[in-house]
Parts: sequence; structure tokens; C-alpha cells
Amino acid sequence: MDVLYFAWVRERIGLPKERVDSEAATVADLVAELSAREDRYAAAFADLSALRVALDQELVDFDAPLAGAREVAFFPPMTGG
Amino acid sequence: MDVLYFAWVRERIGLPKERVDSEAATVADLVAELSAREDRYAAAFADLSALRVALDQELVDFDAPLAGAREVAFFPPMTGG
Amino acid sequence: MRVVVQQEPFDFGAEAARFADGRHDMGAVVTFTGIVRDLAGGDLDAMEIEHYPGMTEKALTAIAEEAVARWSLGDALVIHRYGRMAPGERIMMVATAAPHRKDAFAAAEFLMDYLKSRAPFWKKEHGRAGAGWVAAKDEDEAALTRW
Amino acid sequence: MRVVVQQEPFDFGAEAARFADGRHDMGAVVTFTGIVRDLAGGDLDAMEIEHYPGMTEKALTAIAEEAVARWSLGDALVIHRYGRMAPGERIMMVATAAPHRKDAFAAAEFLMDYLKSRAPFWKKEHGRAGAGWVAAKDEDEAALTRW
Repeated sequence: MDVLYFAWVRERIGLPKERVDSEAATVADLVAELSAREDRYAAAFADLSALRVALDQELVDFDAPLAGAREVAFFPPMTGG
Repeated sequence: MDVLYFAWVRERIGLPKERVDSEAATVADLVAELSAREDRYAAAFADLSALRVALDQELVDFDAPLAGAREVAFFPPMTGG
Repeated sequence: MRVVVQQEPFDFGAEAARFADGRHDMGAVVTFTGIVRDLAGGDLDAMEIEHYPGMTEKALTAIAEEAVARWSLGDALVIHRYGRMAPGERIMMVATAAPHRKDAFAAAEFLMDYLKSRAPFWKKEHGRAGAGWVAAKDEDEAALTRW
Repeated sequence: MRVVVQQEPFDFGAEAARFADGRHDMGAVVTFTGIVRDLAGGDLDAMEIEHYPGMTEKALTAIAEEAVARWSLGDALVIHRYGRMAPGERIMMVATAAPHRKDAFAAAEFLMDYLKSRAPFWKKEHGRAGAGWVAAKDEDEAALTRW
């Protein structure tokens, strides 16, 4: 699936988008998998309360199942307007 | 003093403005004086709860003293906006 | 702060743009525009607005000054027409500028609530079925209690 | 209903006028405009807005549709820019049209509250002292609970 990063999550991880092959069952499992990979992921995902996640462009909770998702995006709370 | 009428008060009394010489102590006294004059005044002032009054262009209550007022205006509740 | 009472139409887009222009210290601009609404079935020929020259300007200025002071506005604008208007014509507008949106919204609503019940304007509808003065609504008077 | 996401500036006055034009059945039009606010001392060089193409349009459309349905709006407009903007530039606007002013105001505030916390935009300030992401405010999240 495609994993997208925005704002300081993008800056901390160092890229806007990557292809990830994962068997993770939920968003939280995917976060754990990525965090175990490299320090920059662990740093970006250190505090989940400071993060939001969207599955296929819809906001979801971190316990949402990943089955069938084509696009996962991680970003900080939004500051539009 | 000048007495002004607006909206349906003006239509009912039949004029927008007149000069009134009165010894009335309060607005309510002036209303009683005018109402005693002619039916059209009595009709316009029949229900004071449906009227508003301004002394020298400031909204006041009907028990306000008239002393020193140069301009008294009677009109229905306002409907601007 | 600017308060305008006039018979002629005003250019809403130009007024709104001019009001919002060149503000570096205000993050939020809110405008409200009141439009002559037709009656059901297109029965309204015209809306006529009577006012009390002199008191109108004083009342609007007092209301606008109160709004500016209460919400620390950067600026406020009130334009209100009188005379005869056709359905679709703009009757009036207010605009508020504040650092944050909550204040700009609250001040604009305050202006509208007060202007509606405390500025000396009266509306008369001229329709196919005749002419009649618009009655004040209890809810408009009640709206003032929240401020 | 119209939702626009673009990098280029938009003409606030023209958009506001076009939105309010030709309405015979709506008595009330409210607009909100968000402007890049300078930091104290004129320290802001630019505001940069990042967004999530695709999700942005979907989220704004869903929020606008909800507002139209909830307050029976005659129309709603949302324009939001992304990219780099100088202090004083307009970031975004919303507009609502309703028969009565209460609904037009409520719907515009609802749009702003939701857009602020639920549409995928992120602001970064570029100032003399360096660059930093604007933190979301607790009060912005709390503002959603009133709807």
C-alpha cells in the first residue's frame, strides 16, 4: 500500500510517500512495524496522541483494520482556515 | 417641542411631524394629552406595548420626564437589517 | 470604523474587498449582507424602508462603537439603505475585522442583532395583495438577551 | 455549492459579490475570510500551507454538504489556498446563503470550525527567527463539540 506523510511527520521521516508491503492488521500494527525499522520512524511516531491517520483519505482511529486499504496517511492535527 | 411619527404611527396620525406645546411632565402624560385630542391619536396610542419612544433621538421608557426635550418621536418596534 | 446610511445601492463586492484589504494584523473578516427576499409565489413588488434621519446614524454609530470596544475589533463597517428596493436588492451589510475568527463572528452577529431591534428602520412590503408594515419578531428582541 | 482548492490568489470581492448576486429567496449572506496575520514586530516572512491533494477536496465537500443539509442553505462556497503566502494575503473564504440570518451565521461558523480541524491543511510559519509548524489549538478541537 502507499504510505503518505505530511507536515512535520514528512520532515521527520524524510519523505512524502513510500510503498510499504505489510501484513499489519491495524494502523497501530503498521506504526509498530515502521517504528521498529529505523529511528526516524520511531521519532515521528513517538507520541500517537500528536498524530492523525487517514485510510483511503478518510480520518480513522489507530485501531482501524488495514484490510483492503490502498493509501494510509499520517500527519499532525490539522491547522486549516 | 417637535413630535415625530414614523411607520404606521405616522400613517395613522396622518402626519410625520408637528409642533406641540405641552406642559406634560412625562412621555406618558404627553401620550394621554394627544390621545384626548382626536380619535386618530387615540387609535395610534391605543396599545403602548406596541410602541417605542425616543427623546432627542435616544430610546427611553414611557415614564421618562420630558423636561428639556426638544424632539419626541413615536414609532413601532424597529425592523431593520 | 465607518457607518453609512444612504438611499442608493452600494457595491457589496467592492466594499467587502476594500474592507478586507491591507490588513496584516487581523486574521479574520466576517461580512453579513441582507437581501430583499421575495414572498412565496413572487408576490413582492418592493420593500420600502423608512428611517429616522439623525437618530439612525447615531444609533448605528453607538452599536458599532460598542462592538469595536467589546471584541477589540480592528475595524467595523455598517452600510444601511432606505427607500424602495426590489426583491434581490441588497438592503444592508456589516463587516468586522478581528485577530481571531470567534471575535469577528460574535461582533458581526451582535451588530446584526442590535441593528435589527435598536436602529430606527421600518420595513413595509408592497405586494400584489396590498401593502403592510413588517411586524417585529419576538425572537429578534429575545436575541438581544444573549449579549 | 462550490468547493475550490487552489494555489493562486482568489478575488474575494468578486467571489463575494457573485455569491450574493441574483438571490431572491435568500435574505442572508455571510462570508468569512481568513488572512495571513503577521507576527508581532512584523517578523513573519511567509505562511506556507501544505495539504493532502484528493483528501482535501473530499473533506471540504463533505463539510459543505453537511452545512447545506443541516441549515437548509440555498448555497455554500468554500475556497482554500495552499502554498506560500505573505502577511495580508487571503488564505481562504467561505460563504453561506440562507433565508434568515441565524442560519447563515451558524452554517458559516460550522464550516470554519470543521474546516479548521478536519480538512487536511497544515500551516508553517517562516519568520526571521526560523520556520515552524503551527500547532493545533485545543480550543479548535473543543469548538466542534457545540455542533
